Amino acid sequence: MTALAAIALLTLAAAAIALALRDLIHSALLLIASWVGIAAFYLWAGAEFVAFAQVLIYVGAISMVVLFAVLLTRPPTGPATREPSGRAVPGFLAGGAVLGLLAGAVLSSPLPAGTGAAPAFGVRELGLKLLGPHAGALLATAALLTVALLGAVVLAAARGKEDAS
Amino acid sequence: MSPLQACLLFSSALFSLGLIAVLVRSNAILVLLGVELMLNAANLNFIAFWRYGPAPAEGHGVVFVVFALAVAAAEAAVGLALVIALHRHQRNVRLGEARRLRG
Amino acid sequence: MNSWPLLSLLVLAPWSGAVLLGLRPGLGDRASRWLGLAFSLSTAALGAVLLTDFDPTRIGLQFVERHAWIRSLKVHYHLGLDGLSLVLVLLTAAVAPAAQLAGWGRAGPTRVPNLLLLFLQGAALGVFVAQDFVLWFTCWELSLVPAYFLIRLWGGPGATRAAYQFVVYTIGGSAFLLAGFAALFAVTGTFDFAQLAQLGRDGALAAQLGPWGVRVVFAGVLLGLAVKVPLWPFHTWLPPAYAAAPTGTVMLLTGVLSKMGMYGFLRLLWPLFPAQLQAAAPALLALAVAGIVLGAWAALRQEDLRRMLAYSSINHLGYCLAALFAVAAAAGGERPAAEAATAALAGLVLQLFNHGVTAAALFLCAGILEARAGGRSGLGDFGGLRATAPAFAAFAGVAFFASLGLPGLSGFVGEFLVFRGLFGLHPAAAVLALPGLLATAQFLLTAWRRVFHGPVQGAAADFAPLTAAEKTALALLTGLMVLPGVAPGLLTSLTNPLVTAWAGHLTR
Amino acid sequence: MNPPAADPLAAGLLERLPLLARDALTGALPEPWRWWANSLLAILAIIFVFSSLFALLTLTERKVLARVQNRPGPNRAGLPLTRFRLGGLGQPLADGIKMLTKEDIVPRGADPVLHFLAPVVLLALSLLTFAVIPYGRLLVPVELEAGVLYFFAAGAATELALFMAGWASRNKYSLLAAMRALAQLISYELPLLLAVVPVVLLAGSLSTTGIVAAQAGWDLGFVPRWFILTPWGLASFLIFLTAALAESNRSPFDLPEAESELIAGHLTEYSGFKYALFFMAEYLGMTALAGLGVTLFLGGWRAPLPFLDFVPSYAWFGLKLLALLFVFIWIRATFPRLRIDQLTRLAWKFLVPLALLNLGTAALWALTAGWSPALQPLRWLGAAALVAGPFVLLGRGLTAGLRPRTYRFA
Amino acid sequence: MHLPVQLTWLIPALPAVAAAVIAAVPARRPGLGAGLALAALAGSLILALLALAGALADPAARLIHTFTWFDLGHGAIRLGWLLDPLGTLLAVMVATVGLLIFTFSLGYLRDDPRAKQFFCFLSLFAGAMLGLLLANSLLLLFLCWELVGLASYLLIGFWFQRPAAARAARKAFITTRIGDLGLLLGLVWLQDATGTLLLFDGGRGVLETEALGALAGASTVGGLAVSTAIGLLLFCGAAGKSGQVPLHVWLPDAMEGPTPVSALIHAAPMVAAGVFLVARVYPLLAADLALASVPVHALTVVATVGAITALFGAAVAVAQDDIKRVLAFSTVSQLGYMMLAAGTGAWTAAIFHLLTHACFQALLFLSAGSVIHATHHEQDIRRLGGLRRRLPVTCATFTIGMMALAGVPFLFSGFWSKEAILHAAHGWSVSALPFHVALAAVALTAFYMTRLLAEVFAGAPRGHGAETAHESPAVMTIPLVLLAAASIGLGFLGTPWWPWLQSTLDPAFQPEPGGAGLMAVSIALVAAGILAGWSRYGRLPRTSPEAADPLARIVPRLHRALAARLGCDELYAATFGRLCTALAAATTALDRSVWDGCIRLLAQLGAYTGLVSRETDEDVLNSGFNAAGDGLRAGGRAYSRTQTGDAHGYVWMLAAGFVLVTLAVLLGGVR
Repeated sequence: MTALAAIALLTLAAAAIALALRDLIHSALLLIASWVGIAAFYLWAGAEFVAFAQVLIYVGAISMVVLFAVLLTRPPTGPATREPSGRAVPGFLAGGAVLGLLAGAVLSSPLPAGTGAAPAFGVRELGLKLLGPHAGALLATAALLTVALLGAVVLAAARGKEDAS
Repeated sequence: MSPLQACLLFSSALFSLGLIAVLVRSNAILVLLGVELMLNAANLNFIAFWRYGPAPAEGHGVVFVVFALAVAAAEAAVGLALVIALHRHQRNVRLGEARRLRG
Repeated sequence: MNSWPLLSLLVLAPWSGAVLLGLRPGLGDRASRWLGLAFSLSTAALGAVLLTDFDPTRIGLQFVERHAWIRSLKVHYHLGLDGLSLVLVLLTAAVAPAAQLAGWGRAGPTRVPNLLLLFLQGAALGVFVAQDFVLWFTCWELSLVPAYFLIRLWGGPGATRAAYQFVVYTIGGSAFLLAGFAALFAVTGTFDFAQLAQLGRDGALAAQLGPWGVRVVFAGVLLGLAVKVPLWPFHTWLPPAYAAAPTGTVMLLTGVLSKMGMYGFLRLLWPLFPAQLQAAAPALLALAVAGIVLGAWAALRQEDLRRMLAYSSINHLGYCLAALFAVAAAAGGERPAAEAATAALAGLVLQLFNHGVTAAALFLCAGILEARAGGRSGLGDFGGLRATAPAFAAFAGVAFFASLGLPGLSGFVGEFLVFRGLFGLHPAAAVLALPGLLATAQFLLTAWRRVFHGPVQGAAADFAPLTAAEKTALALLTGLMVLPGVAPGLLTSLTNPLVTAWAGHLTR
Repeated sequence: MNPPAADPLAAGLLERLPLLARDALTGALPEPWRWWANSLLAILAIIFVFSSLFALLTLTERKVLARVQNRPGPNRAGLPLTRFRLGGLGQPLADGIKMLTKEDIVPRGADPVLHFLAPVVLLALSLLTFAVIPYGRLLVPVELEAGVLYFFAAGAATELALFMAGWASRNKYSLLAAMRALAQLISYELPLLLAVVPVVLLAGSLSTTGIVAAQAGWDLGFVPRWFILTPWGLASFLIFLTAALAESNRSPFDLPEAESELIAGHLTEYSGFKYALFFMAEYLGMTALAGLGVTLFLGGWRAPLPFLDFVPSYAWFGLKLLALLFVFIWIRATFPRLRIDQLTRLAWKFLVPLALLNLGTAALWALTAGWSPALQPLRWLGAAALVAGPFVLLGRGLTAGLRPRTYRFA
Repeated sequence: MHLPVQLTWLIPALPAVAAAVIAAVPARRPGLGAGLALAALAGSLILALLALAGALADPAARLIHTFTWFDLGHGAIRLGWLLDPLGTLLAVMVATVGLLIFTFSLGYLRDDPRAKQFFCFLSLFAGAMLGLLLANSLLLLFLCWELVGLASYLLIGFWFQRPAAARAARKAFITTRIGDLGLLLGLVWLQDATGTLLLFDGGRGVLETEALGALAGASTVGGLAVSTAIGLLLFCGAAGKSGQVPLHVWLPDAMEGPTPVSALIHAAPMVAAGVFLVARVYPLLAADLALASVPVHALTVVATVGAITALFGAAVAVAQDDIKRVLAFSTVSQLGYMMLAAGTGAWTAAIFHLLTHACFQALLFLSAGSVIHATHHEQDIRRLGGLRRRLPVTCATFTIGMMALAGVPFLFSGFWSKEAILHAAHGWSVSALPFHVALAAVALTAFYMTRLLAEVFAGAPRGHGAETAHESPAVMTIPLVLLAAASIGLGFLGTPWWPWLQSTLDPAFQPEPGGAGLMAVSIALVAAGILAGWSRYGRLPRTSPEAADPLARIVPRLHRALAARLGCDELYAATFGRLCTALAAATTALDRSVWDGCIRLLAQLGAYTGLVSRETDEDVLNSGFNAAGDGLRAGGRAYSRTQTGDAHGYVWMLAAGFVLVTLAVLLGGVR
């Protein structure tokens, strides 16, 4: 339980600071750190494959994309000047309301007391599951990924004259 | 406070942080990252329920998370491509100014 | 052999021919002619097969095919054949090829007309063998569609109006027919003729429909059929339609379609509403006799050969109607001469076949005349044709005298039996019908004299010799006029048991 | 270093020597603490062995390059403060001292946190990858079910460190170099993974020990069942080799730090100890990849011939590792540097499709495993053809446009 | 050697088949057709003779052979053949006379291209006639009866190019058809009453006592006995065919056909059919004699009609100028005689007269034919004359024929048969009128025959044809000579002293005593007639074609009336003709106005309802739908305003929505 608390604390802290920071790169990197925290949680929960997959996908790939995006969209002049957006208060209000609601729901609802034992669901079982009942979904996801890849390239690719930047 | 409840609290906190990020920040990339956070919170829930849920051997949670990861990756890629396209279009990525898709 | 669905084949062969012709727009004239003929001959072939397997002594339906068609409405694809249907099928088998051959001489497109003729033939066959009302009525209406187009597109002068009146008039009539049977279905829950006939015979129909209900339904069905035959007052569509229709079509119209009306009376009206028919029979008999007499007299007055022949058709069909109504009227009457009723009915069936062939032959001759006179078929347009075209005159002569009812030819036996029956059941009607016979002789011989006798004049001068197709068609029909005349046994043997049964159980 | 489950071969004394030593040191501690102590010992052992290997490696590389270029290579630095040159054996020590004593310059505009953090993260991640490689029958640091996946997960994070280095030095050129390095790394990560998948397919498990177990036994009495000795295995090994070179920015693919291009690429702003760390991390990465290559393709700690079993397993592993490293250096000595577009074209147009086809061949190989012995030669020939064919065709595709250059002297 | 009754059908079949073959054979050689026809008729003559021998062997026996034509109901329609003296005798007569006429027409039509067709029709006629004579069933009789009518139509209209011939043929057929309808009705009635149409069927036949009794017993409309009514209907057919008064109009016009046809049809066989029918069904006609209460007996009607026709025929013949018309009307009057004889009970005398009449009338017609042939188709006696020297043989045969017809006593057959008839008429109990009429007719016949003889052969030739006339070839004169011999010889068959013929025909025949006085009266009348005729036309022969007829000078108006055949044709045309056209006009008018009118009315109704429904559609339904459409569009626009384009706004709404929903679920306690 203490490990869980540590992981939770670290991840939440990283996420919270990331939101507060001005510098995009730093907030991005901190968010990547929070993703690593989540991977740690998965490890703690015993889902090794998912943890390594999370690291491989988020820290390996998505972080790169995010950082590239941040670089590509930096304004020509220095760091972005920040004008206070009027939305801070309602944002926090809504976030707080949702948090309170969820927490209330979690605490009040009778959740099933799980056995707590480490479930025997390793890579082999996952492999069988994926290629068994969920083979269709797997293929669909493969197709989705390819299409997303191509779509992203097309969207982001500079088209002719108007990509002035 | 069972471990499951702890995990759920952790994920709801993460979820609301993501939501706040989306609502507060004006930069499109951070909004996207906020969404990414909310997605991860959801995955977190799945693994929690898998771990402490009634039938861990089934592994539905894990399978779902695997697929969710893949989809999230695709979503992130397309989202950021959109942001780049948006940037090319309006020189900055302040979401507030991207109002062209009006009713 | 009877394991094969013969009746379905019978009906579908011409239709498949029509579809085949339809699918090949590029087909040349020669090919479509031969195809058309081949498919219409299919009926003759199948007819022969039916004839060999047909057992006249069995009264009920033979070669029965019954499959569920529309389950919700308890409608069955029910085909069956008895003596009467077989005779009419043979009639179609004879007239249809002749109708196809009639179109060979004519210029202009032949693919579509042949297609429509085949379609018409199929529909007619459908009517004769269908034993379920929905199937029967479909074929009944389907026969109108090709007829309309044939008249409308390839008809002579005034074709449009004639075709329009012909179709609307007939469809108007059959609308009542349909309404009637819809009511019947609503009450009895079945469309099958045999079951309806059973209900009709033991009065269940009248009970279920209520006294007025059954009369209204009877009137509706009667009107639908009367228009088709046609019964006298409803005949005004016939002369213009027959005058305007192209040769092949009018042969089928008069040869087969009018028989469908009569068949309707025998298959639908009489078995289903014996009591009502008997009640209305005297009035109907009067109409029938009027049809005979007035039909003949009107023919006397006609200048145009086709109109004259049209009225002669009405006259001849008048005999059939008179015979039927006489038998129906006498059903309960005090002179239940079963023998007379049998004679009348046998005469009726024979008359149907004979008139079909004779009328077809006559219209074929009219068509041949028209083809050589540039479309004109007035009696004044010809003269002395016997000199310039003796062969044609001979064929036409046989047709004219058969229609006249000369013994030795088919017309006489039918008429004699009808008169025999009519006199036995209703002497007054027979006597009243006599002038009709005389008038028939008059107008036919006048027409014959004006066209064939006298000095050679008008279009008779340069009369082209008969083409091979026309010769075969005429020979076929002439054969069918002489054969039944000399040996009526061929036909009566088929229907005699059936007719005796009808007469027997009716006038008991 | 928990020993594998009841290993059928009652290991020989030499085999169990390292474990005996470890138990000697930590035997007395109570359970929870003993596990921590054992882990700590394992980590220290790995760091000591491989950092010393790094030092040797720097030397051997310069020696081998020299010999290849027909020159002696560093032979001046020997034992410190003595005249014994020992053929340059002291060179690494000298370099090390140089690196440590040099001034560590941090550019003014740089982002101090990231600037410092970059090498640390890179080194940490490289070290992480060593946890999974089975050095001997009993010497497996961490027994993970998804060992190979862990290895690549850790490897993937190195790109992040590179980015940090590039970005933190606030220098246009280093950022550009970082970008190009990232492009190269990302392009070659795909073939690397795809090359490994057939092995996992045939071995039937993601854990490294499982893979080594799958390569047990000998064919025809003396030919070991290593994966490299199968047609698809050879193809996968070659792809793995190329991708590994690219991943560790070595030789033909060392564009990012190529002197003639962008000075030291993303390392221009680093000096002194941080530069040493980068340098060390690079070499460790190379060694880790080589170790994985040995495990996957060369039968890990298995002896090549049956009668050589008496030799301890970790010895075989060491020999194969050194052999592979020598191949790395040898390739660096011979192949010219590739341009960025040739590099990416090689990755995307040659390696990736080839790897995919190879995956197919491997699958077929797995399917036809059950054929009767009479058909085995046909199976081998078929697989060989399926491998050779694409190699030649795709290869011709690569060199399609190139014509021998004609130099015209002015 | 007798002909078995089963083979009877051969007699009529031979000529009929010959007719078919001739029609089928292509017209390569005209002679072939004629030869075939002659051979066939000769064959059937021989068979007829054999049959006659068989019948004569046992006159009382009814040799019948019946066969089923087709089965109807439980029974069947059966036809049959009958060999009895009456039928076979007449068959022989028809065959012989037919043969002679065939040979005559060989010469007569040698140069006519359509001779083949002529012989085809002739043999068809012969076949039908023979069939009619030998039929045992009235239905078969009627069949042949109609075919005979067809043959006569074809023969009369042989030269169909001439409109007069075509019209005459049609008239002949229609008039006989009217009679046939009566016959048909009679047949139908008979079948209905007795169930069969067979004459003799082993007791069940129509003419057998059992059926006759039933028929006589039943009475029908007007109190008439059923047998009388049927008898009269059958007599209608006979009257039509034999040209009795009301239906005689077609006979004179039938002269339009070639002369052999006139001979064949009007001299002997065809017209005789009517008399034969009366003779055949005599028992039926006589069935009602026994009944007292019956208003009229069939035979009375027959007799009166016969008498009237005889007188009428003779009177009109006197004033005719066409050689063939005179002979036609003489035939009509002779037929009247036969009917009169039958009517007065002596049907055997009628048959005897029929036989003799067949010979001399055929002779007269053929002689006339030879005259016409010789004078190149000149038929008007006013332009003939003086042919005595030019056509010696024809003149001789014509004179013999005239003598026989007039009834010159003793030598000529006409006298004996006419004597028998007068004798029967005299003995008739019902009324003496027929007897007196007969006597008058005898005188008149003698008068107009002498007139004809004188006009044609005496005096000088008055026309071009007459001048250039020359004797006909042998093939035509030989039959004339044969017929002349027959006209003389045949008389002796039935003389009062040796009535062989009558007794063979009717076994129950008893000769009437005391005919001598009657014979003297008739001889006197004949002599008077001849003398009167010779005095008017013989002594001072006509000088020029236009010269007025001596009789016209005496009784001009009567002569003109008689010349115009007492206006029968005009009367019929005026009455029936106009009635028919009027009726036809009425029906077509009825059709066009009444029935078409109803249809047009319905069509109008349809159009009107169409109009009404279009109007209601236009302003009631459509407007409603349009309003609904507008409402929807407004709602749509209102909703679209919520889409502000601000992404944050959307997320905020999402969050708010989520909160509300979860609160509702939690607080609502929905499980």
